[in-house]
Amino acid sequence: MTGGLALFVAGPLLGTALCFIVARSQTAQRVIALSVSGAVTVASIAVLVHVDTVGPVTTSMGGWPDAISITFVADRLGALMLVIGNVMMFAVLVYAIGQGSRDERSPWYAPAYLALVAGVSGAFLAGDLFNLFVCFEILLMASYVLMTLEGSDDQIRSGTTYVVLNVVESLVLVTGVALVFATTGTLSMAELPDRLAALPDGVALGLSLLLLIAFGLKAAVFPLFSWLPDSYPAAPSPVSAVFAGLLTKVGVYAILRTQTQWFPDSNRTLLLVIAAATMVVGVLGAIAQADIKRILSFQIVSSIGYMIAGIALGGVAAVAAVVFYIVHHIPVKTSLFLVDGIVEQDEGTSELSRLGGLGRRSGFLAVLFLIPAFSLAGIPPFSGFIGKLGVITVGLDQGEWWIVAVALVVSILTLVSMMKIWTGAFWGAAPDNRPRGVLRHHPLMSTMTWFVVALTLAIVMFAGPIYSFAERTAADLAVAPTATTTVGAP
Amino acid sequence: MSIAQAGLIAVLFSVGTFLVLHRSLTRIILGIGLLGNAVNLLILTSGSVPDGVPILGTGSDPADFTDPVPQALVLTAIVIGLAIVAFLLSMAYRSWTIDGNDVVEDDLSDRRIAAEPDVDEDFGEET
Amino acid sequence: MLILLIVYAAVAAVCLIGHRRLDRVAFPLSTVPHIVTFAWLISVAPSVLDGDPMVASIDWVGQLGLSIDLRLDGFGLLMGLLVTGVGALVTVYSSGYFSESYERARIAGLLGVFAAAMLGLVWSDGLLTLFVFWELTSVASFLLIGTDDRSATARAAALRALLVTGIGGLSLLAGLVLLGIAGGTTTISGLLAADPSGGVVPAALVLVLVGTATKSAQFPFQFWLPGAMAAPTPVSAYLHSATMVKAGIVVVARLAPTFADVAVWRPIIVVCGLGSVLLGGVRSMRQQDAKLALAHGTVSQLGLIMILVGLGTPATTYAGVAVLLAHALFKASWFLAVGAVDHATGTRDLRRIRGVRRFGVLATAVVLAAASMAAIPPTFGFVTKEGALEALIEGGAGWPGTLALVGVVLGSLLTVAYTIRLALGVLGDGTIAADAIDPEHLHRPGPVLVGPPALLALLGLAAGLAAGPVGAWLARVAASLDPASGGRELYLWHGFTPALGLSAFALIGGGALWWSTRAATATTDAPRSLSTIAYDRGYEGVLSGSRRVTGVTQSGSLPLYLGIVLLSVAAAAGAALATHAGSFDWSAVPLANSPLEVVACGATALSALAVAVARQRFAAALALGGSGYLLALVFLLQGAPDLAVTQFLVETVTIAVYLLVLARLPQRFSAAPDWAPLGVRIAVSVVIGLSVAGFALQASTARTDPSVAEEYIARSEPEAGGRNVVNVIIVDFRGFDTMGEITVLAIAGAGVINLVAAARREQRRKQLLDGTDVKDLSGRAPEVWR
Amino acid sequence: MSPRSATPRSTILSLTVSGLTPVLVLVAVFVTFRGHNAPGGGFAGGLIVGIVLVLRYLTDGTEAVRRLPVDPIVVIGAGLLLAVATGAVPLLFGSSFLESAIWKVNLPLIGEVKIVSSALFDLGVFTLVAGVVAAILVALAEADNEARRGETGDPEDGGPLDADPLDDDDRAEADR
Repeated sequence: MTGGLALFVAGPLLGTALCFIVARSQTAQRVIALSVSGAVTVASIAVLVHVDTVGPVTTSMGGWPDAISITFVADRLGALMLVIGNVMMFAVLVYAIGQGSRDERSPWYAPAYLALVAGVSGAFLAGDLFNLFVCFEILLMASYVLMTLEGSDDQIRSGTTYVVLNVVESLVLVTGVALVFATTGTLSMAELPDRLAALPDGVALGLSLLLLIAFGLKAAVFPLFSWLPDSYPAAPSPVSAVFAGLLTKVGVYAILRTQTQWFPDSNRTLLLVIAAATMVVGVLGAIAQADIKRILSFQIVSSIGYMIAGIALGGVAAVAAVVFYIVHHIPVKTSLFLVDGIVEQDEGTSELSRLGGLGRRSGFLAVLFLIPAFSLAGIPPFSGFIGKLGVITVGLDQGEWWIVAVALVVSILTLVSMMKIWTGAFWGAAPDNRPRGVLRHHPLMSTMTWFVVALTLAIVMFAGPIYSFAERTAADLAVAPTATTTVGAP
Repeated sequence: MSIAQAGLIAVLFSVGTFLVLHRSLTRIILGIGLLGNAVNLLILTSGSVPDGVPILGTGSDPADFTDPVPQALVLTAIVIGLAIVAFLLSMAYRSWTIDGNDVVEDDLSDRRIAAEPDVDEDFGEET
Repeated sequence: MLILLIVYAAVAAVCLIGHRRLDRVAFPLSTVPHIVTFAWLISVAPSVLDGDPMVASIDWVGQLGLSIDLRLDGFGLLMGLLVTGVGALVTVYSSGYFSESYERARIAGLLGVFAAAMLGLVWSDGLLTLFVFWELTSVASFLLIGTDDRSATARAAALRALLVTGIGGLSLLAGLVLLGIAGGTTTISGLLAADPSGGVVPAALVLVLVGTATKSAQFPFQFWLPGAMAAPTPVSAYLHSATMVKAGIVVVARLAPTFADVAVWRPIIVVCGLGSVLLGGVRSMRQQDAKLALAHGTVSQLGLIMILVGLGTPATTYAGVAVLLAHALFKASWFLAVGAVDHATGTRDLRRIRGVRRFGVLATAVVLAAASMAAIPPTFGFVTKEGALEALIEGGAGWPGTLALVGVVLGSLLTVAYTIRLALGVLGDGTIAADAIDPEHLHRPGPVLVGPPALLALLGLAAGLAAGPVGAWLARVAASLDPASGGRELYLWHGFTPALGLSAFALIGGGALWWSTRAATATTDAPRSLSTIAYDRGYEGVLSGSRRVTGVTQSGSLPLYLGIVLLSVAAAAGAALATHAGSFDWSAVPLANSPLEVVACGATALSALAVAVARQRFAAALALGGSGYLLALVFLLQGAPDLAVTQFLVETVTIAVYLLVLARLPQRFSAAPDWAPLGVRIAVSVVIGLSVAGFALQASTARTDPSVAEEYIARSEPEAGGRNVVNVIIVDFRGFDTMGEITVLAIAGAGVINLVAAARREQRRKQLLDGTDVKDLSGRAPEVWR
Repeated sequence: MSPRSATPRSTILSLTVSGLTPVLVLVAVFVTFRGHNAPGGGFAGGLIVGIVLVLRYLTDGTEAVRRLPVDPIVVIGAGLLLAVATGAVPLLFGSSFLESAIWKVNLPLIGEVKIVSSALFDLGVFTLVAGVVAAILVALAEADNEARRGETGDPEDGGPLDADPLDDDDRAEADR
């Protein structure tokens, strides 16, 4: 197991290299992509089991001592994110093959997708701050290419916003990383908590805020979120599904690590305000839209607010709720975008004014939409309810009434926005009189959507064990990763 | 970091920011190039002080080496910067082939909503 | 118990999945779980009523106090019998009601889901279990109201019901969580035993009451219920009269005996309850649609029940349970009868219905149900109304109780009036509308449509006649809510009491009211209620408000987004500078490391400025390149020859790419409106540049620990075999970074190729469109593409 | 500076550049391997090859880069493969990812030479960087060609990067 973690990045990168070499054969690319992604997914599950039963795994690149080498660390949080991320990316990969859109048939789809897999996996495992930045760059560059794969007018316009803002984010991030090194002399994330704690207040504050801006932009928090709803809808559905489910969570993951472990208790009020604003602005944006993808994109922003609220509240209980919320939100959001992909495949649009009556035509699709939609709105017994309950219970426990009130109001507004899709696309009559039969789509698409929705239901079924896992994860985070640390539970 | 270097960082950052806040994609890319240079300089100068070149066997004492780590980081950052600029330039090129310029326009849906806040085209169904 | 719920869910799932294939058998199939459960409830009734509740529990998320805790006590038994009994009748009725044009399997499945959720709700003991089932019933109700989804009215009504009950649900959730925290428990029984007080309890109770008021359609949230009548009639009969709307009452009934004495409780109950009683009664008088009139009547009746169970004295609790049963019997009967009438005549408009009298059984059912609703002896409605008045007269609830008594009498009077109007409208032939239906062309409703309402109406009569035994049985039920309610009785006749006087007054007054208003109420439709208007305004406000807010927050303008991000950075750096300014030692910072450095830095800066002022693309690109080359010099001075070499080479390649791309673009920059005046843009840029550089300067002096580089230098040659430490770091110590970095480069290369190719593809497409010779386009014949 | 305006080309310059090409590539390889002990390295080496290609492009026009002996995309893939594989091979022997090995080899005439496995990694970097620059140039050259073809109506077969020719969707779209 010692060297194994590197393969979560190296494996997909080997696949990327091979995909370049066989760029002319789409079949070969598909085989490579599927086998690599599948293998990595299976391996990630093995890592998760190992980490939970035996303990964290650390891999040092090059066999150098931990302090001077780049390390990959799989603790519970990292391993958990690794598993969910890879499962989602595999499911979407299969779905995209079923969809067979022009994007997926591009010779650059497979290599970029595998690079995305590598980048996401690396970001969850990185134990070195600069390496985290590099992994971010891999996943970002892959996402730029995926986002503009077709090179259409829409994609270029939205893609420009996406690329330019994320490039600026990268610059902010690398500035933050550089200054962390300048002040502490190390990049090892295991050593950082102690060394950062020794810094003068002003410097530590500046560093924490710089990292918060960089990761916050990635996670799309207020006021740095605006790029997301403008750019995701232009990407092809499978691409936006994976972006929506995963990429923002990479940012949330980084915020979770940095704010709880490196700068504990320092930005509570700021984070709470950001969380509330993110929730509200996101959900209002969702209500204002008239296109499925745009509604869903704004909804991402709103959900991020919940997670930030949990991070801000702090403490094991709140962080456990956040971890659970992330776990639930990734498949839920992904499945909603996959449903949208099926709709678009058949109808050629995701604008509500040009949709209607889908519920009568496909009861299955209606169920596939309703389950994650109610889940997102936090309607019990679906998974979103449990995460929401966790956050508001902590909020009430800590006496932060206003954030709980905001969270509750936002969840009803979430319901409004999701029902806007439901009443607009699934209910009612179709606006034109084209012949209507069964919804046309590739069986792989519905199969994978079922798979992801089933996953969210499994989260409901096994919420107890998952929640206790989340609590163990939160407890790990509360105690900084080095054994020598003196930082106690916040 | 000396005052001179800090001043250069400030200039590069300011000019880069100024350029980035334009609507012409080419200007934005130029700005990103300058910002990238500024950040590279920042990485190098904030993490090390000028001293012996960190190459063994060239005469200077290893104890007097300037810190090689920021140099390695900047090397990586430079390459990533090259990749990003190349990609952005191809976007500018593509943008030009679409509509004959490289102006980054505002998002249309957003503008529509901002322009007509009271009109909701397909959800005004009320009894 | 759990098994039964699972059976329900399984049957519902079968119906939903089987869909078209099960269309014919769906309703008969879904009757089965109702009957089984009903029988099981009867069989366990004796032991449960003896005060031996059955419990079942599954742990779900124990950490949050979230588990499925069920507890079947007397009250749960009564509600369970109602849910399953009425449920069985409604499904039987439905199999005759729904024609093939409905998606019967879907409706049956949803009804099954609802029934399971409702049973879970009435049996739940866990605070959160209650909420889970509560929301499930809302969802099922939403989907059922929207059965006719092609009607905009139905969609809006469904959404309204969902949102109103959803808002209430969240309020309930907050209240329950707070109560759970206050009582240190996760179950209702535990909470009642703990009886927490003070602190957050009043606030929590208000939140709970808001929740119950929305669900049970209580003033001021009553307005969603009439809209819900867009649902098919059997659904309305089941959800919106007999069962779901009782959910709020269930919660109030369980909490009232313990919490009624908290100061906020009774005033809220009485104000909401009386508001509903009177408003519902008045509005019912103005409806021309029989179903809508019934719906408003339901609001009114629910208000009465809410008051009774909410006052929380042993007497009112007992009376409340009794009225609840009576109401379920006669109101479900009424709804089903109206459905049958609708089926027979094709209309529910009271002004148009004629000829129902010829269907004897149906007419009898209507009369019996009406009698029970208007509390005419000897029906069960009368018996329970008497009991309610008795209990209110008995007092014990302070001024709210007295107020309630007055209101209830007035409400009864209204009830009598609208019942007469409704019954005559359905049965009578005194129609005045020009488009009244022709009594000769009626479809005779089959036994499946007539049987269930008749049976329910008969039960209402029988229970009235058997007031003694039924009353005694109900006392055992009520004892599970409040032990002091046990042992109470119901009487068909108990002498000339004040209650009897009030009943008589209500009957006579109601009759008079109907007589005096019969002309007015026969013509005009009721206007929208204030609450409806408020809701609509609010809803529209949310829609337009969200567009306004989004118009501001989501400008769609890249420069603005970038400005926000960069200003945030400046704010972060500025905050750090401000915090740290006092302790920063400026003397530790050298002006420059060498004179040459000043020159190099200055030249680089000038070249950078040239980029900003350049008007032509080429000039700007060259100036950028110049700045980059000069920066290489700065790197060299810092002791970084590797960097200098790389920077030099990268800059060269970059310029080449720039020039190759720019060669295609127009020479000058495209003109576009700026987002702000030049001065502002410069000021913003300078602020950002200064703050970042200032913070970097500060941070560069804050090193606390030695750099990791010492290790690298020491190990470079002996262990990694290289003398150039920087190179050893990038290919060995930190080779993993380099691997990532070249990946970025490779993918970027792919992206460039792709975008350039996309431009070419488009060019070819254009050529195709222009009719350029297709065959020669890529040297292949067109057939190859097929 | 525009490549389009580079015709007619200066023959002398063209000959000089094409004659120097092998030399410059050798220099690039040297810079790559020297990097472990002195300034340089795979990245710098790869860029030098790239600059050589740029020069060829400027002097000889698009033909020079369109007639490359190998598909640059394959070169990119090979470079990445080499770099990652160098890292992964030690795993097979139970060592860590990217763990380097040092072999000392006695070569006749030259004497003892130290071969470091990380040099292979650097070679991968070199290959990839050269490939990327080449690929970008080829793509732009193709576009250039296409534009000219559009002007003159001179049909020509797709170049080495024509991995995604016009597909059915494009055709359908054009038919609309």
